[in-house]
Amino acid sequence: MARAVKTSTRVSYTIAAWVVALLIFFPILYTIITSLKTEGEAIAGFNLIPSFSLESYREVQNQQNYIKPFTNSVVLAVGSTVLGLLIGIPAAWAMAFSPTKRTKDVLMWMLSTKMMPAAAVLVPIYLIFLRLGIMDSRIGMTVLLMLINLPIIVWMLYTYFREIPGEILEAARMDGANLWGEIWHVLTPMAVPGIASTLLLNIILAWNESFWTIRLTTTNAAPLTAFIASFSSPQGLFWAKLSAASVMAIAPILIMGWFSQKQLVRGLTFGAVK
Amino acid sequence: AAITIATVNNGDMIRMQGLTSEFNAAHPDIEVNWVTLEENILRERVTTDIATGGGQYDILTIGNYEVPIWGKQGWLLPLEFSADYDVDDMLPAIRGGLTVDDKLYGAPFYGESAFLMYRTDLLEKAGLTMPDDPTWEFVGDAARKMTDRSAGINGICLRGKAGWGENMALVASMANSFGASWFDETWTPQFDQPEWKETLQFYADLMKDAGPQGASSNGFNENLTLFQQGKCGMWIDATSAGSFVSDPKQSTVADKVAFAIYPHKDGVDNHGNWLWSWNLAIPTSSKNADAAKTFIEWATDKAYTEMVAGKEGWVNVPPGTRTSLYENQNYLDAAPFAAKAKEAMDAADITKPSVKPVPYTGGQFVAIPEFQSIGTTVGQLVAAVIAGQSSVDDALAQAQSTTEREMRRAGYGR
Amino acid sequence: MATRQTASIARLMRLPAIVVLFIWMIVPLAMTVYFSFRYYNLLNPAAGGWAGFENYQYFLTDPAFWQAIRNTLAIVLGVLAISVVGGIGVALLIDQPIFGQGLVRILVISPFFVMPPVAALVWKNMILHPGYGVAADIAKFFGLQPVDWFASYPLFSIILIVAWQWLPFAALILLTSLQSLDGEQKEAAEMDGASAFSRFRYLTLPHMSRAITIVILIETIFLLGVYAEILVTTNGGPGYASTNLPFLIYRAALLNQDVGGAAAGGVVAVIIANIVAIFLMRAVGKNLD
Amino acid sequence: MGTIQLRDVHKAFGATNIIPKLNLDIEDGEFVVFVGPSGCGKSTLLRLIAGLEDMTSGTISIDGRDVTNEAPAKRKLAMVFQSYALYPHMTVAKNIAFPLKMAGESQAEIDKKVANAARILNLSNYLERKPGQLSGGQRQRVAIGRAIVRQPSAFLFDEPLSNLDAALRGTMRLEISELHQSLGKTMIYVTHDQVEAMTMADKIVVLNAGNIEQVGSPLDLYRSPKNLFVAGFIGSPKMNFVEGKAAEAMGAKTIGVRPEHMKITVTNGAWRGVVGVAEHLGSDTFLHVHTDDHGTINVRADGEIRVSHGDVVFLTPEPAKIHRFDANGKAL
Amino acid sequence: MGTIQLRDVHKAFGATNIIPKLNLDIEDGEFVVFVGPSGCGKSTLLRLIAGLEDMTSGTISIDGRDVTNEAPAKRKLAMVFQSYALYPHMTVAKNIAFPLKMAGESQAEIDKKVANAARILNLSNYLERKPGQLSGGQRQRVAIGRAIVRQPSAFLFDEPLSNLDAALRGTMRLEISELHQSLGKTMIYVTHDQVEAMTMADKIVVLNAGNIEQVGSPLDLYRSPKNLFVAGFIGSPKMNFVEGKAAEAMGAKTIGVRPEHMKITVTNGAWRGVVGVAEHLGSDTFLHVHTDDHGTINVRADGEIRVSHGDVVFLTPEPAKIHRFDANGKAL
Ligand SMILES: Nc1ncnc2c1ncn2[C@@H]1O[C@H](COP(=O)(O)OP(=O)(O)OP(=O)(O)O)[C@@H](O)[C@H]1O
Ligand SMILES: Nc1ncnc2c1ncn2[C@@H]1O[C@H](COP(=O)(O)OP(=O)(O)OP(=O)(O)O)[C@@H](O)[C@H]1O
Ligand SMILES: [Mg+2]
Ligand SMILES: [Mg+2]
Repeated sequence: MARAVKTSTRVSYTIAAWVVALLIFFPILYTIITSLKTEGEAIAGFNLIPSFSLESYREVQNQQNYIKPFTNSVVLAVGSTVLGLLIGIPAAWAMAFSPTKRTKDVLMWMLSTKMMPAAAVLVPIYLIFLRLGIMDSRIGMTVLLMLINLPIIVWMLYTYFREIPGEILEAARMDGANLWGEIWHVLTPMAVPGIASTLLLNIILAWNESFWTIRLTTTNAAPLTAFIASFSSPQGLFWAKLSAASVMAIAPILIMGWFSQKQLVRGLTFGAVK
Repeated sequence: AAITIATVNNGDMIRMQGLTSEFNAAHPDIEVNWVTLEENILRERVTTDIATGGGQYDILTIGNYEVPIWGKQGWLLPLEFSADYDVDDMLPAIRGGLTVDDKLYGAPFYGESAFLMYRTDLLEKAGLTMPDDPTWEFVGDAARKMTDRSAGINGICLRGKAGWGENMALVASMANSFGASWFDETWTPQFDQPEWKETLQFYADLMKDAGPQGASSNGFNENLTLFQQGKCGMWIDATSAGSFVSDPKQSTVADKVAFAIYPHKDGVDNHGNWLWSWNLAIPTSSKNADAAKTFIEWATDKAYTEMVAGKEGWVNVPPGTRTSLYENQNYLDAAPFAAKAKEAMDAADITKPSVKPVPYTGGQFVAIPEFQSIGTTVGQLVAAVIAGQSSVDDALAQAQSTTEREMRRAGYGR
Repeated sequence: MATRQTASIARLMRLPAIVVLFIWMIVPLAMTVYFSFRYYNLLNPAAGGWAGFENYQYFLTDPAFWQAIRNTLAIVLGVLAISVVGGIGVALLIDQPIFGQGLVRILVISPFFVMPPVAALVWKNMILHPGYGVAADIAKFFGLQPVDWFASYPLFSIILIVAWQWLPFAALILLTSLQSLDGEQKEAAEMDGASAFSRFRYLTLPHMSRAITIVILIETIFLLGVYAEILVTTNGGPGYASTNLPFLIYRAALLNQDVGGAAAGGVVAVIIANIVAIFLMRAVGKNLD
Repeated sequence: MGTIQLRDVHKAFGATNIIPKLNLDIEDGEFVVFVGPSGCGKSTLLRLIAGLEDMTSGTISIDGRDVTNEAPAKRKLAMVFQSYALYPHMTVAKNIAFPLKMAGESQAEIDKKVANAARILNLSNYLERKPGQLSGGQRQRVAIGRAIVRQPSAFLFDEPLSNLDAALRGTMRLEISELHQSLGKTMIYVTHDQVEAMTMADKIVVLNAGNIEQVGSPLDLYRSPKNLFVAGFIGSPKMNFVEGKAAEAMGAKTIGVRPEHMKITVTNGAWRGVVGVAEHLGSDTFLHVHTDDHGTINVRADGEIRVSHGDVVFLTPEPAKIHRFDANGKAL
Repeated sequence: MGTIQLRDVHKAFGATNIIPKLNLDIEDGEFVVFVGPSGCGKSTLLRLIAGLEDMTSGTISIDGRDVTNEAPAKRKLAMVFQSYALYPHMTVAKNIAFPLKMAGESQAEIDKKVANAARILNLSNYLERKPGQLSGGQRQRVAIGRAIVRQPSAFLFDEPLSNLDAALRGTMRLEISELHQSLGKTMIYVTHDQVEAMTMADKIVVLNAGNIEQVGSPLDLYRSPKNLFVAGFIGSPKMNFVEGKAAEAMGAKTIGVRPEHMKITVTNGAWRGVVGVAEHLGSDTFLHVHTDDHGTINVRADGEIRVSHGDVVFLTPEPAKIHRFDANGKAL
C-alpha cells in the first residue's frame, strides 16, 4: 500500500465518504439544529440555520429536572457494567482458558436468555421486584441491567480472551502467581482494550435500555430514558422542545462514544474479529 | 410525608407541576414527587402497579375511562371532600362519569368534550352559513366546497392516527352520532350493522375528498398545527383546542375561527357524546392517602383556578370541571369558545352513548376494560382504510371478527 | 492449562455468571410458563384459574399472528441486509485514505449511541413526517407529492429506522475487521493479477466473514426484540402492517393487560427465537472458529 | 538443590498415549537438553515437570520431595516459554520483578534483585521499556531475567531460541551457556536445533514418540549412538546409512557414516559416484554424491574443493568412524 | 525472458533516503540473492521491482521493456512473500489456482496446472486442506506453487524460509534450488541467512544502507571480499579482524582471518591465547580463544580436538588466507 494514492482519487473518496457520513449523521444533526430553533421555526419547514435560541433547553429544564435522571443514567449504566464485568471476567476467563465440551453451548444458552420478549415477563419481574422491595431502587435497576447485558459481556470478553496466548497465564503461574494474581495482574491489564470496549458497549446498551428503566422506576432511580418519555408526545407540536430533550438525553453517551471511538474500535478488533 | 404523583405531559398538568411550590408553601410537610410520562405509557405503568399492588404512586392522573372501571375493581379510594370544596359545583356530566355506586372516585382536574371548529372566512367563501345544529351532510358538503388543495387548504381535518384515544375517539363518537353502537345488549359487536358502514364510508370518503395529506398519521397535535397554520377549513376535536386556535400568539387564524356543536346525522338525535376528563385519584395501595387527598383538594378546588388565573390569565385555567367557571364573566370574556364548549359538555351524556339500547356507558369510548385493546385494534383497521390499504368492508369485517374474539376471550359470552 | 486444579477453579469462576443468569432465566420463565396456563388479566382480577392451552390457542389464532411472524422475519432480514451490505460499503469507504477520516468515522457511528425511542421520535417527527419532515420538504422541492411513509410503507419505514441504528454497529465491526486484513495478502493478490473487484470478492469478503457472522448473531438477537420503534411510530399499523411478534406480545401485555396471553406469546416467541438461533448457528456458526 | 526425578511418568491425552512410561534422573546443576522430532512429547514432558499439565500416572520429585500434586507455583521452578510469554503491559523491570512481587518480597529487595539481574543480562538500559519495544534477543533476555531473579531450584526452557534469526541465535546460545556456568543451576532445555543441543548440553535426552531413545553427553551421542534413530537424529548433515553388501561385509544390517567422515578423491576409493548438487559454503562444501551402489551419499568436503556437478568422484569412509547396526537398528 | 535492469533507482520514504541511487543488472535465468543487515533496504528493493512500491526516481525494465509505471499485475512477476500471504479461507488447490482463475483460464487447464504444480512440490495429498492445517514447510510450498503455476518471467522471494525451523529450512533450500534448475527462470531471493545465500546464489548482491557493497558469486565474495563490510558479513562464524602491530606488519590497517583458516596448536604458533568457551558440535568445535594481543579470536577446529576451557593454545593464520584492508576498509 505504499504506492502513492492519486490526489484525485483521494478527493473523490473523501467526497463520497463525507456525503455518506453526513447522510447517516443527518437525523442527529437536524435534531441538534432543531433544538436551537424556536417552536415556530421548528415546524416552518426545512431550514438548516437555527436562530440559536436556547429557549427550548430552558423550558425542558424548567419542566423536568435534568440532573437527577442524568445522575441515575450514569450510576445505572456504569454500575451495571462494572458489576457485569466483575461477574463476567471470571466466567469468560474460565470459558476461554479452561474450555469444556459444553462451553459453546453455555455461551449460546447465555445469549438465549435475551430472547424472552420483555413485555411477556413484565408482570413476573414486577412481582419479583415488589416482593424483594427493590422497586424504583438504583440497586435493583443496576442488577437488572447487569443481568440483561451479562450475556453480551461474557460473549465479548470470551472472544477477546481467546486471543490472549495461554502461555502468558502459565508463565504467571510459574512465577508463583495465584489465581487472583493471574487474573488481576496479568489477564486484566492485558485485556484492557477488550475490557474497555466491552465496558463502553455495555454502557451504551445500558444507557439506552428503555423498557425496564421506564417500567420499574418512578422517581428515585429513573434515568434519562424516563426523562425523554415525558416529552415524547405532548399536546401540541413542541419539536424544538422535544429535540432539546432528545439532545440532552443522548448527548452524554454520544460525547462519550466520540471520545472513546478509538478505544471502542481497538477493543472490538480483538474481541470480535480475528 | 412524601407523595408521588403520576401525571401526563399535557399543558395543564405541566402547569400544575410548576405550581408545586405554591402547594408547598401551604403544606410544607408534604413533599411532592412528580412522574411525568406520555399518556399511553402512564396508563400502562399505572395499571401494572395498581393491579400488582405495587404502591408506587399516591396520586394518579387517569381519565374518566378508567375511573369507573377501577373504582368498581376496588383499586381507588372513594373521595370525600370538605364542604368548602363544593362538590356540587362539578359539571354533572363529568361528575356522573366519575361516580360509581354514589361514590366519587376521582376529582376532575380538567374536562373536555368535542366540537366543530371552522373558518368563518372560508365558509363564507364557499357561500354557506353554519347552522346552529350542523349535520354531517352539511359538514361533508361544506368541507368539499372549502377544499382548495392548490392553495393548501383542506376542507376538514380529522384524526386518523390509530389508537383508542386517537382516531377512535373521533370515529366512535361519530358512529354514535350516526346511530351506530359498539355492542347490542347481548354484547354482540355491531360492526356488521349498516350504521357502522355508513359512518366509516362517510369518514373515509370525506378524508379522501377533503382531508389533509397523510391523514392516517394525524392526531390532535398535527391537526392543531394544521389548523393554526390555516390549512384546514374545519376541524372536529376536543374543546380544549378552542383556546389554542383562538390564541393569536399561536394561531394565524385566531380571528377567523368560530365554533359549533358536534355534528349529527340528519334524523339521529345524538351529538357523539364525547366527554373526557383528566382526574386525580388515589390508589388503595397508597401509603400516604391523607397527604394525597390534601393535594387533590388543593389542585382541583376553585382557589386553584383563581390562582392559575391570577398567574397565567383566565384563558389558561383548566376548563371543563366546574359550573362556576362558566358563570365567571372573566373567563367568558377571555375564552370566546367557552359557551360552545359548555354547550358541548352538557350535550354529552355518557350514560346513553348511542340511540340504540346498549349495555355499556361511555361516549367516544366504551367503559369496559377490554376497550383499550379493542379500540386500538379497530383503530388500526380504520387507519388502514384511510391510508388506502384496506377497504371499508374488509376493515369492518375484520373489526367484527376480532372484537367478537376479544369479547369471547374476555368471557362476555360465557 | 488443563490441570485438574485449574479445571475445578474454572468451574468455580464460571459459577456466578451461570447461576445468576440461570436464576434470571428460570424464575421469570417458570412464572411465565405458569401464567401462560392461567387466566390472568390485570384488569379483570376476578377471572382466574386454569386456562389449559387456551392462552396459546388465543395467541396463535390471533388474526395478526402470521403477519406478525412474517413482519418479524422481514424486520430481521431487512435490517440485516441493509446493515450488513451497507455496513460493508461504509466500512470499505471509510477505510480509504480520506481527509478528515477521524471525524467521518465519528459521524458514521453516532446513530448507534441514540436510544431507540429517541431515534424513532426523530425519524417520525423530523424526517419522515408527511407534513413537516425533511423528506416531505425534499419531495415538495422536487414538486412531488410528499409520501406518508408510516402509512404507505410502514414496515419499510421501520426497517429503515432500525437499520439506521444498526448500520453503524456493523460498519464499526467490519471496519476493524478490514483493518486486520494482512496487507501482504492484498499485494499477493495484486501480483496474481486480481482486479480490485476480485480482490474484494475473493479476499476481503471471506476475510470479513467472521466479523459478518458476529454482526449477524448479535444483531439478530436484538432485532428479534424490536418494539420501541414500532410503538413510537406506527403502533403496529396501519392494520397489522407493522406488527411484529414482540409488539403483538407488547399489545397483549400492556394494552390488554392480559398477562396470561402475553405469557403464552412470550413462550411462543422464545421457541421461535431459539429456532432462528439454531438455524443461524447452523448457517453461519462455523465461521466463528 | 535441583535434582529432578521422573518415575513411571505416563501421560495420555484422551485415548492417545503421548508418553507411555518414562523414567529419568536429572542431577543438580546439570544442563539437560531434550531433543526429538516434532510432536514426540518434549514440550509435554517439560510441562509435566512444571506442573502445567496433569500426569495420567507416575510421580515427579524435586530435591527428593514428591511434587506430583503440587501447583506450579509451589514447585520452585522457573520456565522460559518458547514464545517468551512476557507480560506486554509491564515494563521490563516490572516483568522481571513480577515473580518477586508474587512472592511478597519488599520493594527494596525487589529493586536490588531486578537491578542485579538486569546487569547480568545487559538489560540495564532497557528497564523502562515495554516488551513491544524490544528486539527479539532482548525479549529473550527479559524472559530469562524473569526466571533467574527468583533463584529457582531449576530452569525449564522450551525452545527459547526458535523464534530468532540465525545470528541472534548464536549470541543467545552463548549467553545461556554462560548463565548456566555462573549460576550453576539445573537447566532443562528443549530444542530441535542440533547446534544448540550439541554445544549447550551436559546431557542430551533423545526422545522419540514419548520414549527415551538414549541419554548421554553430546559427544557420547555423536560418537556412539545406541541405535539408528539416535544416529540419524544427532549430527548435521545427517549420517549416511548404507545397507546391502557393503554392510554385510562388515557383519551388520546397516552401516552409517557421517558426511564429515568420508574421504573424497577423484581417482580411487571405496565407492564410486557422480556429484549432484554441490553446496559451497565457503568454509565447507556439501556434496550430494549419487553413488553407483549405495544411493545418494552426503559428504562434507573442504571449502576449497574443486569438484562440480557431474564430476565422477570416489568416496572412502574412515574405517574407525563407521557405525554398525543390526536388523533391529541396535548399534553393534 | 527474464532480464531485469535497475537504472538509477532511488527511493525515499519522506525525507529519509532508503535507497540512494542504485544500478543493477540481472541476467535471464540467474539466481540472485540479496543479503544485508536488517533494515538495509532488501525488501524495499524487491517491492520496487514487483511494483508494490513507487520509485522516487529511476527506471526499471524487465526484458528490455520499461515497466516503471506499470501495475504489479502487468509485470509478469511472481512473488513469494516472507509471510507467505496465503489466502486463509481457500484450500491449497484454490490458493494455487487463484492466479490462473484471475487470468481467466479454463477450469480444465487450471486443474491440470494445479495438479502439475502440486506434483512438483509434493503437495498432492494436501490439496483440499486449508493453509491453517498445514505445517510451515507445506505452507511455504503452497506459496511457491502459487508463484510457479503462472509461468512468470521471474520469481521474487522475500525471506521465504525465515519462519521455518532449521531442519525444514535445509530441505526447502534444496527444493528451491532444484526448482530453479528445472524451471530455469530468473529468481531474486532475499535472505539474511548465510547458508542460504552461499548455497543457492549464482550471484550475491550485498546491500548496506541501500548501497550495493559488492556483487559476485558466493565464492568470490567469500574469497575476495572488496571491503571490511563484505568480509565481515559473508562467512559464518564471522571473520576475525585484527588491527595494530600484526596488521601493520603486513602493510595493512586491518587484517582479517576466517575462523576456519586458523591453525591451532598447543605448543607453538603466532598468537598465544587461553581457551574460553569451547562449543563441541561433534563434527566441529568452535573455540573462543582469548589471545594476549588481539582480543578474542574465534577458531573452528576439528570435532575431535582435545582442548577445553582454560587451556593455553597457539593460533597461526594460514598466510595465503589472510585478508588485508586499508584505513578506508577497502581490500588491498
Ligand atoms: N491438549 C492436547 N490434546 C491432545 N493431544 C495433544 C495435546 N497437546 C499435545 N498433544 C499431542 O501430544 C504430542 C506431543 O506434543 P508436544 O507439544 O509435547 O510435542 P513436542 O515434542 O513439543 O513437539 P514440537 O517440537 O513440535 O514442539 C503431539 O502429537 C500433540 O499433537
Ligand atoms: N513505509 C515506510 N516508511 C518509512 N520507512 C520505511 C517504510 N518501509 C520501510 N522503511 C524503512 O526502510 C528501511 C529498509 O526497509 P526494508 O524493509 O527494505 O529492510 P530489509 O532490508 O528488508 O530489512 P529486514 O532484513 O529487517 O527485512 C528500514 O530502515 C525501514 O525502517
Ligand atoms: Mg513443543
Ligand atoms: Mg525485509
